[in-house]
Amino acid sequence: MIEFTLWDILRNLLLATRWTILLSLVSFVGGGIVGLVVMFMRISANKAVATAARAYIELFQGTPLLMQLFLAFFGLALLGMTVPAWLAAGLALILWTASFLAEIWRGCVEAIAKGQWEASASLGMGRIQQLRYVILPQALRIAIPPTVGFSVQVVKGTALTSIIGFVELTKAGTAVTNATFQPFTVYGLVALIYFALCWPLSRTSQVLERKLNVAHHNH
Amino acid sequence: MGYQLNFGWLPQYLPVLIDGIGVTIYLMAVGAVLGCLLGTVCAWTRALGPNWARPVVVAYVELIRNTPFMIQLFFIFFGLPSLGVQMSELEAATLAMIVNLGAYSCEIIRAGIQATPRGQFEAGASLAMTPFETFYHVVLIPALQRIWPALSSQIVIVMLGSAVVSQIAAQDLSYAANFIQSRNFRAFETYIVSTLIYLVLSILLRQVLAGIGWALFPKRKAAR
Amino acid sequence: MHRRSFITLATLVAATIGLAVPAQADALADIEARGTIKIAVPQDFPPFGSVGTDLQPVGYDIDMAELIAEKLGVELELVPVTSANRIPYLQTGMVDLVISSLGKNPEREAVIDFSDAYAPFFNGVFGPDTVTVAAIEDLGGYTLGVTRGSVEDLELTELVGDDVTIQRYEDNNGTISSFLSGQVELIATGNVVAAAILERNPPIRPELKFLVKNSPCYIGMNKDEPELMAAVNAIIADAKADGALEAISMEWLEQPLPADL
Amino acid sequence: MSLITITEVKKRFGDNEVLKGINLDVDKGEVIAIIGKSGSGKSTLLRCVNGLETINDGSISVAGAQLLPGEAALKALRLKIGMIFQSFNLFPHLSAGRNVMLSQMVVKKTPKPQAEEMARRMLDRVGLLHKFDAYPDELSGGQQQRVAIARALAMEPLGLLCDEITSALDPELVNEVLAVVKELASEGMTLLMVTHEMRFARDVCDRVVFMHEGRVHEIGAPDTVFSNPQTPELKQFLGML
Repeated sequence: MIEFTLWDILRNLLLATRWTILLSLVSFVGGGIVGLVVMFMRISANKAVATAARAYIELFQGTPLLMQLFLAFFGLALLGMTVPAWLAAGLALILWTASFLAEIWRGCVEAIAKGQWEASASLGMGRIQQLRYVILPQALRIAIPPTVGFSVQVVKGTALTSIIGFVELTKAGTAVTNATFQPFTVYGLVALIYFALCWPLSRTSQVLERKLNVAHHNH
Repeated sequence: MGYQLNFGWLPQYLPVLIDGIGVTIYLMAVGAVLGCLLGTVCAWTRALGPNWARPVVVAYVELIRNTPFMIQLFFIFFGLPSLGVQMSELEAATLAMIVNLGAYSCEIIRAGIQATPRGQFEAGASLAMTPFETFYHVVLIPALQRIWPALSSQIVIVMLGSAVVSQIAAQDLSYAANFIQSRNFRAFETYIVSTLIYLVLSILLRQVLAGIGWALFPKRKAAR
Repeated sequence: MHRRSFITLATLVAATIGLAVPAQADALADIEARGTIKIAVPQDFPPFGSVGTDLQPVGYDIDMAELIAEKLGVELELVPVTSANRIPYLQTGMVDLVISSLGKNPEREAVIDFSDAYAPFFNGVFGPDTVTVAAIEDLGGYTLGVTRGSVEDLELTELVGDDVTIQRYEDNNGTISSFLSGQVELIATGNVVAAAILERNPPIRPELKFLVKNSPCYIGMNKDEPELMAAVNAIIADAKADGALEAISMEWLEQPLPADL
Repeated sequence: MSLITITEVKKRFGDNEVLKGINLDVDKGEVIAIIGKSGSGKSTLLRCVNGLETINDGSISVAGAQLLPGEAALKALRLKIGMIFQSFNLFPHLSAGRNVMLSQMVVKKTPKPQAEEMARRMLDRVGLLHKFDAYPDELSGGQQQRVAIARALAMEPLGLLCDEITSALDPELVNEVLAVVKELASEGMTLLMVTHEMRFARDVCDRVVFMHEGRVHEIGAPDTVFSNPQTPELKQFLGML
């Protein structure tokens, strides 16, 4: 019968980690793009557009990611699209990520003092120009630490995709557990790999935040 | 053959859903109360506690915050028995919720403590209060008030994250959904219904937390 | 916040009510046109399907899937599924066939069609030496692990009394892990599955306590696909006749096929 | 008999020696003002007496309680002497009355009715009994500082340390606070105060201490110190040069 050495276990987990990383990147980049659109809609002067964005955010932040994954998985297929697990996983994670990033970024835009809007308006800039030349460059700086911080949530969120059958780190962990009967070792290793992925991101976010705070106080 | 949405199964399985909702609310309530308590103790330890205990808390917080909830759950439920630590699925789920929220709330509450003006600590000291008395009577409530919105969001996030406990057969709302869809073969409709229930729960939870904040902190302004 | 939430709810409800979708017409023609057949297989259910050291699925069901693809002359795409989601996979068209040690029962027959049987399967209740039960009636007070939506689950849920706790896991990984880590005292699963676990020298040994049901495995497909059904049944019949199925059985179950299959 | 004894106290922040050997005895009932430029070490000295800063050398004792590290010693010291801060430091989540009651109940384990009675008496003493249920953010700066004084008095200290208690106040609110302090002085409370109110120091104090670069540069009766300064530093500080 098949025997797993510790190296076999680790090798399989590391191979599966590739998919965790890939899915995280896709979700984060895709979520960033969608999130940017949602954020602009959310701060739009048009009430209907802003309300739609708010409903979107409320929906995706107010329901479990797991349910969103199930719905994307089974729902898309009902719409006549045959989706492989990775596509449903990617789509659900993108939409979920977007809802959080949109709110984080809106907070950053709104943290820019009102005086900046008024000053740029008094110079005759339109709303888009105000955003483009005055508000966003400032908001971008304060947005980086929380954005990097949220990337940790995205990496961890990919673990749930194992439930709809996408073979990434967690799924590999359960499969290997079942083949080796060593849950303590396997889940311990899985946790360590996630930690190795997430901790540098957490640290970076904390360090950036501290730098930003120091820079802020020196003004 | 066209696929028609069908909610005819709903009355038959309503009791199952209600049981699931009960367990989800139980997990959320116990997790939130004990999790915040653990978080407060850890925050105190990190900000003001004995030197030897601080690295322990840091390690705990970092480990939990940088690994997925599901892995923590699997580790507790499937992994710990090999060390002789055995618990039921509901106990394991509750423990995982507490440990998880404990780590997040520790960081949030610590931020609230650190934002406390130094004068508050000194005023407590000059009135002959011990550091712990000062923390408990003077620092804690305004600190909680400062971070209540952030803490509330985190509690909602952890509640929604609890959907994963069905993976160890804890019989919460997501377990009910999975159970029903394995019987009625109406996966999409079942998940739509349960997702909507979660949405309602999270909205209600936020209202409840806002109410608790209102009752706990009658005065709106905290020292900054 | 109330207003906002209400709008969200209303939008979602409106979106779901307006939904009604057509499924594909002739599955066999689609498969041939595509040149690929997508087959759902287990990867947590030895010896029908489990992973090797390279995490690729292997087992009885996988060999069966290969046989069918080969006979149909199309490429094979294996889709690993769990017991709980294999029927939704089929219903939503994500796979063409389910070859996942699928047992037949009236509930399932209401939503999908079954081919002829392709593998024997006896499910039963298993547990370590320390537990003495010999029949359904002895289960009182014990905690029993099953995989949600499996034949064992549906069967035992009907049969046992209220004093038996049934824990339902999402997939066989969960069921087996819960047994091996001592979280449940007994599990209900296939006899060959228990045998495969025993072979790997587990910490807690699943010995047979009693058999619950003779429930051979069938290939599942969507309803009203007569062409596909005919093609699959022909392949199974041929495989029984020419010894191909016997060979698969000898390799994975280490016993010949029963005569009545 | 001296209530506060400060002997050869030295205090360093890193390489910066802020107090370079301070000697000062404060008698019971005495009112002393400490004046000097910012950075001369006067606030630090006050904070040392209350144990808010550790000292590097020398000793401080208040009515027999020595300044020593450790919670018990600090508590004993602080029970004998109260402190009032520049920034009031009222507890924002508690009403004025509760602010005054808290430490009595926590530290002295005074039962609630007695603590409340004491709080009412002390608030009455500073003229704020009608603000018993008001929260700090509903009070003016001068009122907040008077509550802070009541809060310190409720612990029945032998003396009070006042650290620039009027510096954060709008000019029109300074007098209401000084009036309370003056009242305390006339009742025989021992006061050691850092202040910029020269007029007040001259009128109320028994002695004035001029600190310069971490040392007691001149000390004496107010008339002497203000009318007849001996050193060029004090003269410069008083604007006489």
